[in-house]
Amino acid sequence: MSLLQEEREIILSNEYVDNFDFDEVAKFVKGASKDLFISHHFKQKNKMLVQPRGGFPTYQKQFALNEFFVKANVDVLPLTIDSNTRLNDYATAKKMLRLSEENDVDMLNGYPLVNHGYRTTRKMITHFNKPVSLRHGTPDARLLIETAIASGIFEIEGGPITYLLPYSKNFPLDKAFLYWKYVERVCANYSQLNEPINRESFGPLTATLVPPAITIVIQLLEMLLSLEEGVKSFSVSFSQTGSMNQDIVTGAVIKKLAKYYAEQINCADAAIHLVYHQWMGAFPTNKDYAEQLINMSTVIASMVGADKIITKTREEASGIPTKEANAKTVANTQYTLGILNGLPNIVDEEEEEILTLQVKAIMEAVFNDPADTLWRKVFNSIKSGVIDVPFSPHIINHNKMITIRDAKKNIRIIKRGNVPIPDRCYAYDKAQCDLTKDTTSIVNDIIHDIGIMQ
Amino acid sequence: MSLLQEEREIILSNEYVDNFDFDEVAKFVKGASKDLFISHHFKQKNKMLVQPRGGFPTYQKQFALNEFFVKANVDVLPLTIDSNTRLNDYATAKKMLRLSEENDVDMLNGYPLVNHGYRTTRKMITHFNKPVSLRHGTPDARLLIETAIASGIFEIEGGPITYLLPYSKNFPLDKAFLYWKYVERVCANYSQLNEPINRESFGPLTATLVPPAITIVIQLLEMLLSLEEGVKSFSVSFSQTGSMNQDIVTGAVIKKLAKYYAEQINCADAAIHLVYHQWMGAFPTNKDYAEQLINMSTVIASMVGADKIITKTREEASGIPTKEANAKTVANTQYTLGILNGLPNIVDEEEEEILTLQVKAIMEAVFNDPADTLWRKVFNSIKSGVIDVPFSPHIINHNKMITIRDAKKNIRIIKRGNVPIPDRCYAYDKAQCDLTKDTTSIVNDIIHDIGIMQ
Amino acid sequence: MYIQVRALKNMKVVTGVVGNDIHVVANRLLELSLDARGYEVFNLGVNTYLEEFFDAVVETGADVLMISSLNGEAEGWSREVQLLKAKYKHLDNLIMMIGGNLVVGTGSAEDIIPKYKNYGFDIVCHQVDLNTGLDQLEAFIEERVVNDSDIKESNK
Amino acid sequence: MYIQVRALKNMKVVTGVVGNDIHVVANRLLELSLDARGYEVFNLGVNTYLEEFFDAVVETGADVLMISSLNGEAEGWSREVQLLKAKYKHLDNLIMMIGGNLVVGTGSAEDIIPKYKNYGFDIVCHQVDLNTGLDQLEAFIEERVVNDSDIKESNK
Ligand code: B12
Ligand code: B12
Repeated sequence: MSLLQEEREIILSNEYVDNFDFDEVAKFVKGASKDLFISHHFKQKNKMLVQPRGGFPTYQKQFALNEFFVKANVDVLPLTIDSNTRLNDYATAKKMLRLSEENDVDMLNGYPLVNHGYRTTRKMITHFNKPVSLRHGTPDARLLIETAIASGIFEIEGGPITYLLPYSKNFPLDKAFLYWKYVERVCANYSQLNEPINRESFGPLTATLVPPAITIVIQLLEMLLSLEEGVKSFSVSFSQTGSMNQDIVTGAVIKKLAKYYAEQINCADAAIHLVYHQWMGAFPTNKDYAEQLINMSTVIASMVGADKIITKTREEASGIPTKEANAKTVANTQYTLGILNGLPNIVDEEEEEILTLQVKAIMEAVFNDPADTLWRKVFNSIKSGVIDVPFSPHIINHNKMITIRDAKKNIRIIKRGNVPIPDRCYAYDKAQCDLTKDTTSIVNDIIHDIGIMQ
Repeated sequence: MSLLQEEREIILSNEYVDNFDFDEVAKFVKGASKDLFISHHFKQKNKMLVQPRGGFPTYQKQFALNEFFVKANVDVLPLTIDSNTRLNDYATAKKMLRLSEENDVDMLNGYPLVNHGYRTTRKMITHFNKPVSLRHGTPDARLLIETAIASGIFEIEGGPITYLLPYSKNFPLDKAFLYWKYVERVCANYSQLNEPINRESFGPLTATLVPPAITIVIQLLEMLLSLEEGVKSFSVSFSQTGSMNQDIVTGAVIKKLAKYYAEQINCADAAIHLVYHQWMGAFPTNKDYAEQLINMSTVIASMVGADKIITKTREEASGIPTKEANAKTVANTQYTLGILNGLPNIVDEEEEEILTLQVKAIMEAVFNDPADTLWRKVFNSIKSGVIDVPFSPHIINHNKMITIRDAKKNIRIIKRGNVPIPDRCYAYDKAQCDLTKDTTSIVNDIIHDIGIMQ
Repeated sequence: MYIQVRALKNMKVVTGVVGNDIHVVANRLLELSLDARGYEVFNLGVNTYLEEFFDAVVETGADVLMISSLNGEAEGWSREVQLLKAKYKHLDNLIMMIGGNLVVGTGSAEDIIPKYKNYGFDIVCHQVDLNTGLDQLEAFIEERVVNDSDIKESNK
Repeated sequence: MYIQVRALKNMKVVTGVVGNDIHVVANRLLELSLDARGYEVFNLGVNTYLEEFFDAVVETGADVLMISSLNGEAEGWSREVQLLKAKYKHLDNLIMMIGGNLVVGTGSAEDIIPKYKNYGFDIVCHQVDLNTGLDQLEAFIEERVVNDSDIKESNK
């Protein structure tokens, strides 16, 4: 028995998991409908796939949500996991699930997949026969991902960097790398049985003034860490920056460089997709305005040429959206994609060049780290501030980089910290901004820049 | 007394007009607040002006509508005229106005400006102190425009072609040219007293598969006819075509050529503005979808670089919009303009060249008509089909040009009729389309092409 | 009795938009579609009054009168159809068809179709796509031919 | 009695986001803003529990404790403030400030401010912009200095 298989058996012999039948699961994946694989839809697609967000504790409620989404013509169903499960606290999840079922009130903010188990969940997934995307936020997602794939969920979001730096204050990053390594390998192995399992990175990060260079570097690194383990279908992603042009440039550069770096490690055979998140930052409280913002995000996603879009709702600024609001966004987004035609071909060579230079310089610095494996190089680079995510709450993050918007609302780096932004690019970025102001005015500008959509 | 002044006195000695005090009106215009002049706002503006549509019969209701618009942060107020007034039937308008006032039910589909008179209407206009745009559809608008300007309405929409070919079956076109000549001269004369009166052409025409070349030619000709008479501020306009790229190209070409042709007649000193109409064709009946379409129109207007946008409402497919729906569009459009940043610079040289060649060829054919004045040349060109507006109901229009959408939803000319589209351009347009289909399929395509937003 | 039915391909159709309606788009498509299907079309365009329609039918010897209405005016005009038609002779075989948006606001086909059949229309297409409507016309004509042959047979 | 009040420019501030809240954006802006205004800042970041706040105040000898909360958790924690503070000595002159979104869902400042003052906060900023909040702090400090001089005067 391989080392991995040994590890799998240990992980799956969990008191909250009922007997995991490896052979049956393998047979299931082998024979599963192609329609369940988002990787299959990406291959066939002639339109951008639309995916909302959402998860409820009970089977019934989750089923009802899915029915609602299907009626609204969804392309990809979400399955958002509750926060106890994210912290591997299956005991609490179990208790809260029982309370939710008994009292018809939601005691969890998502679907406790491990407690429901794969045998039950698979019924729902195969019933709808639509690809499902797993949204969690779990540093140690090993058990969760095994259960997900056994259930027929063939897209797994997250990654050791993107699920840690925005979501956690002090979960050990090195551990996260190892746990995700396991996830990648499991995904890679199952990918050999049928269409590939798709892995997706979480590009929005903190959704707050993250400069495209940082987003792209992290997307590329999580992609490489995944392809290294044998994953054959991967989605890089980012969220609306606030400048249409910066979005388009970011999309162009990330597509080009994903291909380039995949080739560098001899993984040109992997399919790389682009996912765009509707505005992830501070939303307007006016719900009509929120809808304008959402529609505009869809238009920009089309101009970026995304393969999939992940939607928000008009209720973002107030609370967890109702299924009605959620389905409404899906229907509206589909309509918009249908009527938006004659997209112009937009190339901004100068911006693309600057961004490419920034990304390549940081990537080079990461690769030059003396550590023996890629994940250790990445780990060291985060520790040393070569990678620095603005507004990350994690203690390992440097927080020395400062960004601001220029007059056109492009995010620009005005303090690079330890990030090896080449001098020319740094000068370019700073030249776009008015830095003659005093610090208080600049802080006011930053506050304003964060709230541009409000 | 000049000939024009004699004509003015005859026109204004109408039994439905109470004594018109020329001197007082001139003094009023001379001293009027700059804020009432849209030409002044265009000069000062750093944002796209937002203007809705709307008109109610009674003073009270029109006042209430305006209050609503102002609350929604409108830039330009509309004043839409009822259809009796449009047909110079002031007797019926008077009766219906009285009925509307007595019974609190709207018996007219707009504001009967002539019956209200300028003394009353001016109170409303000066009260709100916002620029007002007159929307009518009147072939003989001489009395209407005198009354409008005396009321403080300093933007006049329409023109001899754009208010005839889409709106009428058999009103004599030559008469319309002469009536509009009067309007231009009155506008030109008043323009000398204060900021210029702005004239605006109605670019949407039939809003149905009108190819940009035809739209632009008609815009340019109405502009020239207006500038010839001394107008110093003019807005060319067009409505969303259905292809983002075609809109952008149309905007670029119309701006360039308006400047060019104005210079040709030594009117480079006139200010030329660009107005964009949100989608004017068949609307979706689903009101949520209608809102998506409206938002998308706003985004495209920004990419086109319009100086003003004229809005639709979510109720377009059902009936005359409530003031709530109307105000909602205004607020949403303003919000969208505020958050839409980082517009890319888009140039499609090939499409611009083709379109420019088409327009110049038609313009040349018009100028080459042997008639002595421009309006007669234009008149003859319409009669002979050199200018041919798809889907015009007017008997003078040739209806020999056939257009269709290509795969990117650009409107293409597949039968040119008598319109002198240069061979190269004609071949280009046809090459974009699949013309191997049989006629029934092509008709089906056209039906589909008209309904693309539904 | 032998009733003459022209071959579909040579049938004459008078069409137009009734009343003060200038929405011409559907009318143009109708003409294109009828042309393509081989009918001989006399299109009176928008803004056409009932008398004009019947006059044109008589003048051209049309087989089909196909009225269009978009802005809800149709019902007002249609009430007068029977009365007016009765004034003209030899219109018994005229196929009468109406289509478009046949009410002000919204209404259901179940209510609308019988009403318009009572007004004297053979085929009523409320918010029905053009080509679907023309398919209905062809089906109607073929059925008539069959019925007519039946009549011919039984008269032998 | 002479109460020492550090010059504004040298004041020490302990700040952070209370509870399990990881929304760090406002917290970062706060640090930048405090820095810019010349305070000496000890930022405990997100995910900070009450004890950690008070421990830090004692360790650093801070003049101001500035708590932030975004996800509605604040009220739960604030009920324990008085009790906990009482356990520490020499915190009588500590200026206690809280800001952010101080309720789950929506609520009005009129209801919220008195409540939080009862919990022991001197300055309460519900959905108040950062810089407006810091202006309030400065006004509060200056007022205190004046009051203190008054006390000094009257003690002469
Ligand atoms: C384009 C348009 C215009 C253009 C018309 C250009 C022209 N000359 O045709 C312009 C801008 C000039 C215009 C002017 C006006 N319009 Co207009 N216009 C429209 C709009 C946006 C689309 C209409 C259209 O072309 N649809 C596309 C065609 C292909 O579809 P269709 O007409 O519905 O026909 C389909 C079917 O009904 C069927 N069909 C039709 N006839 C027949 C016949 C047979 C036999 C069969 C089988 C089938 C069939 O086939 C077609 C394809 O499937 C509609 C709103 C909307 N629907 O979104 C308003 C609308 C129709 N207009 C309206 C009004 C009020 C006006 C004006 C009076 C005022 C104004 N807004 O300025 C003027 C003057 C009109 C007049 N005197 O009649 C109202 C009508 C309200 C009502 N139902 O009572 C509408 C609904 C807009 C609104 N909400 O106010 N309009
Ligand atoms: C960006 C964001 C995220 C980012 C956060 C990145 C990060 N680490 O900071 C990411 C994507 C990671 C995220 C994650 C989550 N989020 Co979140 N997030 C948001 C979002 C969109 C914007 C928040 C923001 O940054 N605003 C900008 C800052 C500058 O404004 P502010 O925080 O409101 O602060 C202002 C004032 O309050 C004041 N202020 C604040 N503190 C103080 C202190 C003092 C002394 C003073 C004077 C003033 C002051 O100054 C600021 C500027 O004026 C909001 C929704 C929205 N508002 O649109 C949801 C939102 C806050 N998130 C929410 C949730 C539920 C979560 C998650 C639990 C689940 C999920 N969606 O994945 C997770 C985990 C969060 C956790 N454990 O706490 C909910 C909270 C519901 C509630 N109120 O109870 C919201 C409302 C979204 C929603 N509708 O579901 N989120």
